[in-house]
Amino acid sequence: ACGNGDVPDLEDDGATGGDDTEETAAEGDVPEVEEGDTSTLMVGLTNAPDSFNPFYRPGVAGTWIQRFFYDSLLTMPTADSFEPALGSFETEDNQVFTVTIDENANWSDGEPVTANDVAFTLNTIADPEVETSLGTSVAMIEGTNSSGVRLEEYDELPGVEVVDEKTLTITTKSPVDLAYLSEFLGFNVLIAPEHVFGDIEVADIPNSEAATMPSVFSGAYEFVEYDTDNYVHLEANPDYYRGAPEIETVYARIMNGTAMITEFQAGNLHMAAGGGIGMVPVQDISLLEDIDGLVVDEFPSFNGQYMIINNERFDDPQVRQAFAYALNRELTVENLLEGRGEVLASTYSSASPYKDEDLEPLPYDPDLAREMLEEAGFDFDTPLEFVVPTGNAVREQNGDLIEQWLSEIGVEVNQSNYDFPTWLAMANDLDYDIGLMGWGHTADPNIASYVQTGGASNNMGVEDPVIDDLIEQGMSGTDFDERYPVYAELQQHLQDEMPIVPLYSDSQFGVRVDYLNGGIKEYWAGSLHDLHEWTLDPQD
Amino acid sequence: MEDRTILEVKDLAISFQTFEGVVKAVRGVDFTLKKGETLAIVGESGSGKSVSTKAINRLLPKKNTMIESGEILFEGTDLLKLSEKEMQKVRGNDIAMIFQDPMTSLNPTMQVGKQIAEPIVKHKGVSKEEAKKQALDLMDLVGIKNPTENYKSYPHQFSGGMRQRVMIAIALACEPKILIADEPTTALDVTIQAQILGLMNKLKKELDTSIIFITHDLGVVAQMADRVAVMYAGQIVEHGTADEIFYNPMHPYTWGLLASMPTLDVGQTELYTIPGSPPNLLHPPVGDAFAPRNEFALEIDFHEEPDMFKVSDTHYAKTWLLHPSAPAVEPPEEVRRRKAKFESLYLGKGEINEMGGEALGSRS
Amino acid sequence: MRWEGKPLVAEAEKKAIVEISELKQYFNAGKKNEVRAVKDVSFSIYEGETFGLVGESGSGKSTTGRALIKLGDITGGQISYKGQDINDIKRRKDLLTFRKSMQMIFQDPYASLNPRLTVKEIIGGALKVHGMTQNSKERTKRVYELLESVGLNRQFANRYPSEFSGGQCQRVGIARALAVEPDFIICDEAISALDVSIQAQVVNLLKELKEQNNLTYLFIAHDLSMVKYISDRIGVMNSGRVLEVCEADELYIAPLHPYTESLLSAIPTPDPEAERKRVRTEYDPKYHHYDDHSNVGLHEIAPEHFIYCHKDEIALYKKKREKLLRQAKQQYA
Amino acid sequence: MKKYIIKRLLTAIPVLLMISVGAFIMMNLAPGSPTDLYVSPDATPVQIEATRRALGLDQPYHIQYFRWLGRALQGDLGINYSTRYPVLPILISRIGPTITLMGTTLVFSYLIAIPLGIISARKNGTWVDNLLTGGSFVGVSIPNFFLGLGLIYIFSVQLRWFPTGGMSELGGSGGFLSAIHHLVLPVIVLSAFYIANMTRYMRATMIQVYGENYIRTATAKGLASEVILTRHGIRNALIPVITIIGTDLPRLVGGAIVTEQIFQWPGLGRLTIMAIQQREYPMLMAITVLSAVVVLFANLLVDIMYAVVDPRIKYN
Amino acid sequence: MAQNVGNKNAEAMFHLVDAVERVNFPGNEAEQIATDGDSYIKTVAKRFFKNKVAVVSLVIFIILVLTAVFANQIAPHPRDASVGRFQAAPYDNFYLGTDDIGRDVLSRLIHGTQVSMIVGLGSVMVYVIIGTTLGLVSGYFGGFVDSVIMRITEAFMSFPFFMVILTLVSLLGSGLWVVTIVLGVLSWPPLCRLVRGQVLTLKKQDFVLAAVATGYSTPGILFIHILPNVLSPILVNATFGIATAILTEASLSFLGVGVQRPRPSWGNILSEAQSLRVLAYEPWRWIPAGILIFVAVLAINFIGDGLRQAIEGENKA
Ligand SMILES: Nc1ncnc2c1ncn2[C@@H]1O[C@H](COP(=O)(O)OP(=O)(O)OP(=O)(O)O)[C@@H](O)[C@H]1O
Ligand SMILES: Nc1ncnc2c1ncn2[C@@H]1O[C@H](COP(=O)(O)OP(=O)(O)OP(=O)(O)O)[C@@H](O)[C@H]1O
Ligand SMILES: [Mg+2]
Ligand SMILES: [Mg+2]
Ligand code: NI
Repeated sequence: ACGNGDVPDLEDDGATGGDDTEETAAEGDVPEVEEGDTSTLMVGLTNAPDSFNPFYRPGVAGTWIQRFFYDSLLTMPTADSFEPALGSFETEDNQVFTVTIDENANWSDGEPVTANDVAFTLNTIADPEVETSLGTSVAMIEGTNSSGVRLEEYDELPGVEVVDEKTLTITTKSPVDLAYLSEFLGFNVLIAPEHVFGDIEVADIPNSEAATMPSVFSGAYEFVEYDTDNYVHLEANPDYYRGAPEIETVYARIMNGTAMITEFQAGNLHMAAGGGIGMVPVQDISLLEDIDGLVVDEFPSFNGQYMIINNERFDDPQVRQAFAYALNRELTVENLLEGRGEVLASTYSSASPYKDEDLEPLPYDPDLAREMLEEAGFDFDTPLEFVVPTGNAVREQNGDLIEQWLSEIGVEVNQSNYDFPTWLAMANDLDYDIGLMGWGHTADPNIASYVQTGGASNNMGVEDPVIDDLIEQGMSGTDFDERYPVYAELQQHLQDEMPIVPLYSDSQFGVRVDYLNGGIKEYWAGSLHDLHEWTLDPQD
Repeated sequence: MEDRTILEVKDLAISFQTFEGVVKAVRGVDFTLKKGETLAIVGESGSGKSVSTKAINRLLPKKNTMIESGEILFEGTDLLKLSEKEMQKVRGNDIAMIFQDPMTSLNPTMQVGKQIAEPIVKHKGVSKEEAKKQALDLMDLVGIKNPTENYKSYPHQFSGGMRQRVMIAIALACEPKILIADEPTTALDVTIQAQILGLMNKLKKELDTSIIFITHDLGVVAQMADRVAVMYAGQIVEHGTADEIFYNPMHPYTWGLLASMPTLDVGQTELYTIPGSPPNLLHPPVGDAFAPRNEFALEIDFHEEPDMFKVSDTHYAKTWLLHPSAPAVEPPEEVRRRKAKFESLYLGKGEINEMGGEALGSRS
Repeated sequence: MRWEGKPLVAEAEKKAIVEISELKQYFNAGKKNEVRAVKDVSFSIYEGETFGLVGESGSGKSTTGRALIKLGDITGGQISYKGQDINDIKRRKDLLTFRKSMQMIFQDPYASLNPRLTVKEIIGGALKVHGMTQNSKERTKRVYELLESVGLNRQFANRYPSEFSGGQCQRVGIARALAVEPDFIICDEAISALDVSIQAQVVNLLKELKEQNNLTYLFIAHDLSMVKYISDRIGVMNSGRVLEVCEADELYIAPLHPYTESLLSAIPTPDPEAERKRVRTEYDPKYHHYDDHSNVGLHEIAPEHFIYCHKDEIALYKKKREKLLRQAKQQYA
Repeated sequence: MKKYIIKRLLTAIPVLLMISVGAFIMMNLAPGSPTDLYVSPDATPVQIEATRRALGLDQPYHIQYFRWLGRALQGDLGINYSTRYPVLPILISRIGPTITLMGTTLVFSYLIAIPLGIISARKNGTWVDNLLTGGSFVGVSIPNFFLGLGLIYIFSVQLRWFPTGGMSELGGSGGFLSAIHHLVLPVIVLSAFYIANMTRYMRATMIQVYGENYIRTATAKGLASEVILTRHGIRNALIPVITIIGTDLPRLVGGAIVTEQIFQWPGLGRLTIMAIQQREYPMLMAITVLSAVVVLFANLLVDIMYAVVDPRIKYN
Repeated sequence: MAQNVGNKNAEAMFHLVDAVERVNFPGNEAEQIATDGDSYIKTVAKRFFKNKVAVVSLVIFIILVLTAVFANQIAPHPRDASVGRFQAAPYDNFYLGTDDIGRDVLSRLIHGTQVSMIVGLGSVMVYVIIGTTLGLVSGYFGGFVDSVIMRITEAFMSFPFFMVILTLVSLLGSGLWVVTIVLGVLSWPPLCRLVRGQVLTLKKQDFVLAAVATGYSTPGILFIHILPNVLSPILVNATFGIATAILTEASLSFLGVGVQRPRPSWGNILSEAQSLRVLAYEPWRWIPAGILIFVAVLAINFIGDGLRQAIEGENKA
C-alpha cells in the first residue's frame, strides 16, 4: 500500500543511485535567467525523473514532475485533508463513492475532462496487460484482486460506472475509510486523457510517444521537453481550469547535492524539490541555512530507516528485541543527523497522525541486550551477514555504527554493501541475516505490504497472525477514530515482537528563496496543490 | 718542403662520465694530417679511434663528454675553442664525415636527394634549384644510377652500398678539405667494399682532399693509406708511412696485428696470437697499457709509460723496446718476413733509419 | 704445398658425414614477401675435414647452416647426416641424439650466450639436457674441465657473459658446443665479430680442438683469408646457390667461377705493395642466369672441384683450370 | 591504401562483435535484474512480467542479443529502461560536451606538451630538464579527482573565480565566454595527465631520435641546431608519438569519467556512470560499442598517419 | 715504484719479463677482462642505488608497505570504531580529526594503506601471470595461436578500460578482492604485447637458437632461456602497473564502487570531499588522503623509472 505514491521514498535514492555523492546532475543548455526575472522558476532536483507515463510511475521524481502537468481528482494540502481538483468524492456507505468532475476541467487541447477519462484511467491501471506501478491505488475497487489487477472474469471493472459526462461511481469491495480512498485513488492516481491513450494497446503504452513525451495536459503546466538527466522544461497552461499559473516557465534541473548548494549560493535556483528527490544531505543543511535570502523549513517526514531482520533465521522475538537495545539510535539522530530527525519507535513518524505518542522507543542498553541474547541462547560464534545498500551516505554511516554497536555486545557481523537492485534481490530471497532498508510511508497508516504475511515488500519473512489480523482490522476501519486504536495496538505489538528494528526518520526540508511565494509544504507530497498560485516577487 | 699540414691534433685527452665511472677513452693523442694525404687509423675496437676523430668535428655528446686536454688545430685555429655557430661553418664545409653504418646514418623520412642538397644550401648559399642540380651531379659522381629518379627515393629503398654512396655524396657536397671516414665499409660486403674504396681513392685524387680513414682492417689500410697511426687503449702507439708500418713495424702490438692475420699465401701452420684482451679504460693500467699482453714486455713497461721514440722522420713508435738500453728481441716470423720485404724495397734507396732496423733485427 | 690437387684426406677414407643435395629454403613461401634464401645448394662434408662456406651477405650461408642443424623445416631437397635423412628425425629421443652429435657456434659472441645465465649454467645446461652427468658436483667438475680446455680460468664459471670480452665469450660458446661431445660443429661466422688480435686466438683454439676431439667443421664466414686458412675445402655461395666447391688451396690458385674470381680480387690484403698492383674483376651476375635450367647444376670439373654451370661450359672451365694451374706453377717455381 | 582501409574495416567487424558479446555477457552476469529498479516494490509477478516483456527481457539471452544486434545494425540502439527514451539521441547529445571537453584538453595538452618535451630533451640533464621531468612525474601521479577537488576548493569555494561544475551558467551573460569559464578547471585537471604523459613521451623519443645516427650525420653536415630539430628531429620523433595520440584519441569519448563526475559535466562519462548505476543496459551496450568503434577507428587512423609520416610504411 | 719515475734509463728495468715475474705486476692477471666484472643484477642494483630520487622513493614505498603490514600496531585508534567526537577538527590524539561517525581519520588513512598495497601488488601479480604466459606463448609459437591471442588482446584493448572496470566492479559487487582481480584480469593486454614483442626478438637470437640446437625442450627454452630475459621489462611494467592500479582503485572508491565499507581506502576517504561541507570546511579529512595517494603513486613511478634507467643503462651523469 505504500511506496508507490508521491511520498518521498528513500529507496528511490538507492534505486536511482541518487544520493549526494553519486547523483546525477548536469546543467546544460538551460536558457539563462536574468536576475529579478519573475517569469521563470528554477527548481533543483537531485533525482532524475524516470517516467512521464501517468500509469507507470515507479520513481518519485517522475511522479512529482507529472503533477505539474497531470492533475489528480483530489489534492492533499496536508496529511489529513483533501481538496477537490479535477473532481470531488462523496459517499454515504463508504462503499459506493460518487465522483463529480469539475465543470471547467479540460485538456490542454480543448477537450473536456470527463468521467470517461477517469474510468479509462482506472481500467487501464487494473488491466492485467499494462505496466503499472499503481496497482495498490485501485486494489480496493470491486473487480480487482488484492494487487489491483482486474479479475479474469471481467473485461471492465464492475466497480467503475460512468453515470454521465462529468459523473461516475466507484464501488469498493468492502467499506473503506474515505481518507484512504481519497489518498490512494483520489490523490495518487493522475487522470490520463482517454482520447490520447485510448487507441494505444495497453502493453505498448509505456514505450509510446504519448507516455514518454506527453502533449495533452490537465495540469497547471505543459510539458515541453526533457533533456535527459539535465532538466525538464515546463510552460504554463494558459487554459488551466483552476486559473492560469502566475509563473510562466518552470525548469526542473537535475544536479547533485553539492551543486545544489553552490547553485543556491549563486542565486541560480529558487527552490529545491525537497523530499527524497531534491535535497542536500542533512549534514549539509546548515550550509544552506547560512545563505542569505534563503528560507529553510524543517518538517517531519514519512520516511523511516529500518534494520530489517531475517525473521526466518531469528524467530525468537527476544533476540530481535536485543538487537534493538543494542543500537544507540539516539546517538544516530543527535550526531549523524545533527538532531534533524527523530528516533522511531515503530513505523510511524511524527508526521503521521496515527503515531502513538505514548510509545517510547526502546532505550540503548547494551548490557541488557547482551543478557537477553545470552538468555536466548544466541550463537555468538557465527558472524551475522549484514547487508547495507549503497546510495545513502547517512544510512551507510549508520551501518558502520551498527556494526560497531553489535560487536560491542559480542555479536560479530560481516558487513557487505550492494547497490540497491542487488540488495533487493538478496532481500527477496531472504539471503541475509540483518540489513538496512528505508521505507517511505503514506499518510494512510496501512503497512500491509511490509509486515503482512506475504506482503510485497515483506523481505523479512514476517509471518505473524496478530499483525495480519490488526492490519485487516485497520483496513476495514472507515474513519480515523475507528482506526487509530487498531494502529496503536499494532505499534505496541511491533515493538514487542520487533520483526524489524525501526531506526530513525530524518526530517525533510523546504528550501526556497524568500521571494518565492509557494514551495514545499509540511506534507511534501501535496506541495504542488497550489502550484498555479505560486509567484516570484523579488523585493528589490 | 712546404708546410702542407692542414690539421694538427695535440695531446688530446677525452673522458666519458658513465654509470660505472669515468672512461678514459682517449689518453693523449697527437697526430697531423697533410693536404691530400690519407691517414689511416687502425686499432682494436674501443681503442678510441672514433672518439678522437669525432672530437675533431665536435660530434661527441655534450652531456657526458669531458675534453681533458688538447688542441685541435685546423688551419691554425683551435676547433675546440670555436663557438657552436662557428663550428657549424666548419662541419660539412671544411671537414666532412662518413660513418660506419650506412643503414642508419641517413634520415629515413627525407628524400636522399634532399639530404645531399642540404649542406650545399647551407654552406654554399645557393638557391634550392642550384643545390638540387649540384646534388644530382654528386649522385652521378658517386655512381648512383638514374640520379633524377633516385633523387626522390627514400633511404630504405637503397641497398647498403648505395646508401654509403649517398653518404659519400653528402660528405663531398661542399668539397671539404678533410674527409673523415669512420669505418665506411665495415658493414659492407667485400665486393661492395672494393667499389666504395675505389670510389674514395678516385675522388680523393680528383679533389685533393685529405682523408682520415678509420678501420681495423689492415687490408683496407694497405689499400688506402699514405700514412698509418696505430691506436691501442686510447693512445697512438705507432705511426708512420704505410710502408713503414707494414714492412718495418716497431711496436709489438703492430707486430701482433700483422702476424695474427692469415694471408692468402699458402702454407701457414699456426697463427701468431696476442694473448689476453684489451684493458678496461675505466682503470687504465699503469705504465704501458699493452704490457700485460706483450710477449716482449720489459719490466719498465709495467711501471712507466714509454716515450714516443723516433724511428725515422716519418716513423715513431711508443715502446721501450726502442730505448737504447732495451734488449734485442725477435719479432714473429710474419713480421720478419715483412721486414725482409722492406729491406728489398727501401734499403737500397737509403731511406731508412739504420739504427731501428739493426737494433731489432740483430738477434736472429 | 698441396695446390696440385692432392686430396687432403686419403681417397679411401673419404666418408661423407653430411650430404646436402638440392637444398631449398624459402621463407614466407607463397606470400608477397617470399624470400628464396636458399635455391639450390648441394655439397658434402667429409668426416674430419673443415669445410668452409663463403659468399656475400644474404647469399644463404647461415640459412644453409641452420637447415643443417634442423632449426626449422626445409622447403625442398635433402640433407642427410651420417647417412640418415634429418627430415626423418621426429621422435624426441632421436632428436636428442642428433642434437648431441651436431653443435653450432654463432657469430655474435654476446648474443649467443644467454645474458641471464652464468657460464656454469650455460655449459651445465647442455650437459644436463643430455644427461651427461649424474649430479651437480660432477657437472661442475665437467664445466671446469671444459672451461680449461678452451683456455679459460675455472673461476669464470660463476660469471655472467656480460663480464667477459668478446673473445672469452666465444670461448664459452665453444665450450658449450663441446660439452655434449659432438662430432660435427657448425661455426657460423664464429670469428667475424672479433678483433683481429682475438680472431687468431679463437681460430687457433678451434684448430687445436678439432685435432684433439676428432671433429668435423662447417666453417661459415665471409672473410676469405681466414676461411682459406682454416678450411680443407671451400664452397662459394651466391644468392642461394653454391657456385664452386673445391679444395682450399686450389680455390685461390685456380678460381674458376667468375664470381669466385671477383670475390678473391676484392679482398684487400695487408700489403701495400700488393694493393698497389691489384687488379679487380667485376662479377656480372648474368653468369648464373641460364635460360634453360635442365643441364645446369654442380659439375665436377676436376676431382673434388665442382662448378655450378651448364653442361656445355664444363670444357671451358677445364681449360681455364689448367691454364691457371700452369701459371701458378710458374710463379712458385 | 584504399584496399588496406577496407580490409582493416572488415577485420574490425569480428572484434566489434566480440566486444558486443563480451559486453552483453558482462551485463547479464550481474546479480539482480534491471526490472527490480523500475517496478515498484509491491508490483505483482504479472506486472513485473509485463515490464519484462515491454523491455524484451523475457526472451532467452541469445535471442535478446540477436534482437539487439539486428536493431543496432539498423541504427536502433534500444531504449532507456526507465524513461523509455531511445538511447541514440541521448548518446548523441552527450557526445558533444565530452568532445568539447576532451578535445579542448587534448589540443591544449599537445600544444603545451610537445614543445615542453622537446625542450626537456634538448636540455637533457640540465635543471630545466629535471624540472620538466619532475613536473611530468607529478602530473601522471596526481589523482585527477584529488586535483579536481583541490582546484574546486581553491578556485571555486575559496576564491570563487570559477564555477564548481556544469557546462554553462544560468544567469550568466555570454554563451561562449561562459563555456570557457566552465571549461577552465576540468580542462586543467584533465590536462595535467595528458601534458605530463606527452611531455615524457616526447622527451624520450626526442632523446632517442637525437641518439640516432642520422642526427649525427645532420650535425656533421654543419646544419644549425634548429634546422636539425625541425627538419630531422621532429618528423622522426612524431612517428612514435602518433602511437600515444592513438591511445589518447579514444579517450575523446571515454576518458573523462571521473572528471565529468566531479565537475558535473553533462558528457558521456557521467552518462556511463548513470547507466551503470541505473542498469541501463541498452545504454551501456551502446556506450561500450561506441567506445570500441572509436578505439578501432583511432587505431586505423594511427596506422594511416604512420604511412603519411613515415615513407618506409606502405600498405598494399 | 716511485723512485723509478723520471729515471728512465735505469738499466735494471730493461729486461724482458717472464711469466713468473709478470704475476707480480698490477693489472696483470692471466686473463684480464674487459668489463667491470659485476653480474647483471648487481650492475642494475648499483645503478639504481645511484639514483637518489629512486632510492628515496623506494624508502617511501617500503615505509608504506610496512605501514600496511603493521597498520594495527601503528594506528593510534581502531580502524572502524567510533571513538571520538563526530566530525571533529583535529584535537587531542586525533591528529587528523574524526569523520562523520567519530572514527579517527589518521587511523583510517593508515589502514587505507593496506587497500592500496593489496590492490596494487595483487592486481599486478594477477596480470603479470596472465600477460607473461600469454605473451610467451603467443610470441614463441606464433602462427595460429599467436593470431588468436592477438585478436583477444586487441578486443580487450578496444574496451574502454576504466569504463569496463567500473561496470564490472559495480555489477559483480564491489570489494577489495573483486577490485583486485578485475583490475588484474583486465590489465594484462599491454604486458602481453610487450612480452610477445620481446619474445619475438629473443627467439631469433642466437642464444635461443643455441638452446634449441642443444636440445632443450620447448618449456625449457621458454622458462630457462627466454623468461629470464623478459623479466626486466616485466618488472618495469609491473612497477608502473602498481602505480596505475593504486590510482584506479582510488578512482573506483572515489566513485563509490571500490572497496567495501567500512574498510577505509584512500579513495573512499577522499570521496567524502564530494560533500561541499567536507570539501570546504573540513580539509583535514580529505587533503591527507589525496596527498598519500599522490605520494605513493609518485614514489612508485619514480621507482619504476629508476629501474628502467638502471636496466637500460640510461646515463644519469
Ligand atoms: N658517448 C660515450 N659515452 C661513454 N663512453 C663512450 C662514449 N663514446 C665512446 N665511449 C667509450 O670510449 C672508448 C673508445 O670508443 P671508440 O668508439 O673511440 O672506439 P673505436 O676505436 O672507434 O672502436 P670501434 O672499432 O669498435 O669503433 C670505448 O671504451 C667506448 O666505450
Ligand atoms: N626467418 C627469415 N625470414 C625471412 N627471410 C629470411 C629469414 N632468414 C633469412 N632470411 C633471408 O634469407 C636470405 C639469406 O640469409 P642468410 O642469413 O642465410 O644469409 P648469409 O649468407 O648468412 O648472410 P650474412 O653473411 O649476412 O650472414 C637473406 O636475404 C635474409 O634476409
Ligand atoms: Mg669506432
Ligand atoms: Mg649469416
Ligand atoms: Ni714500482
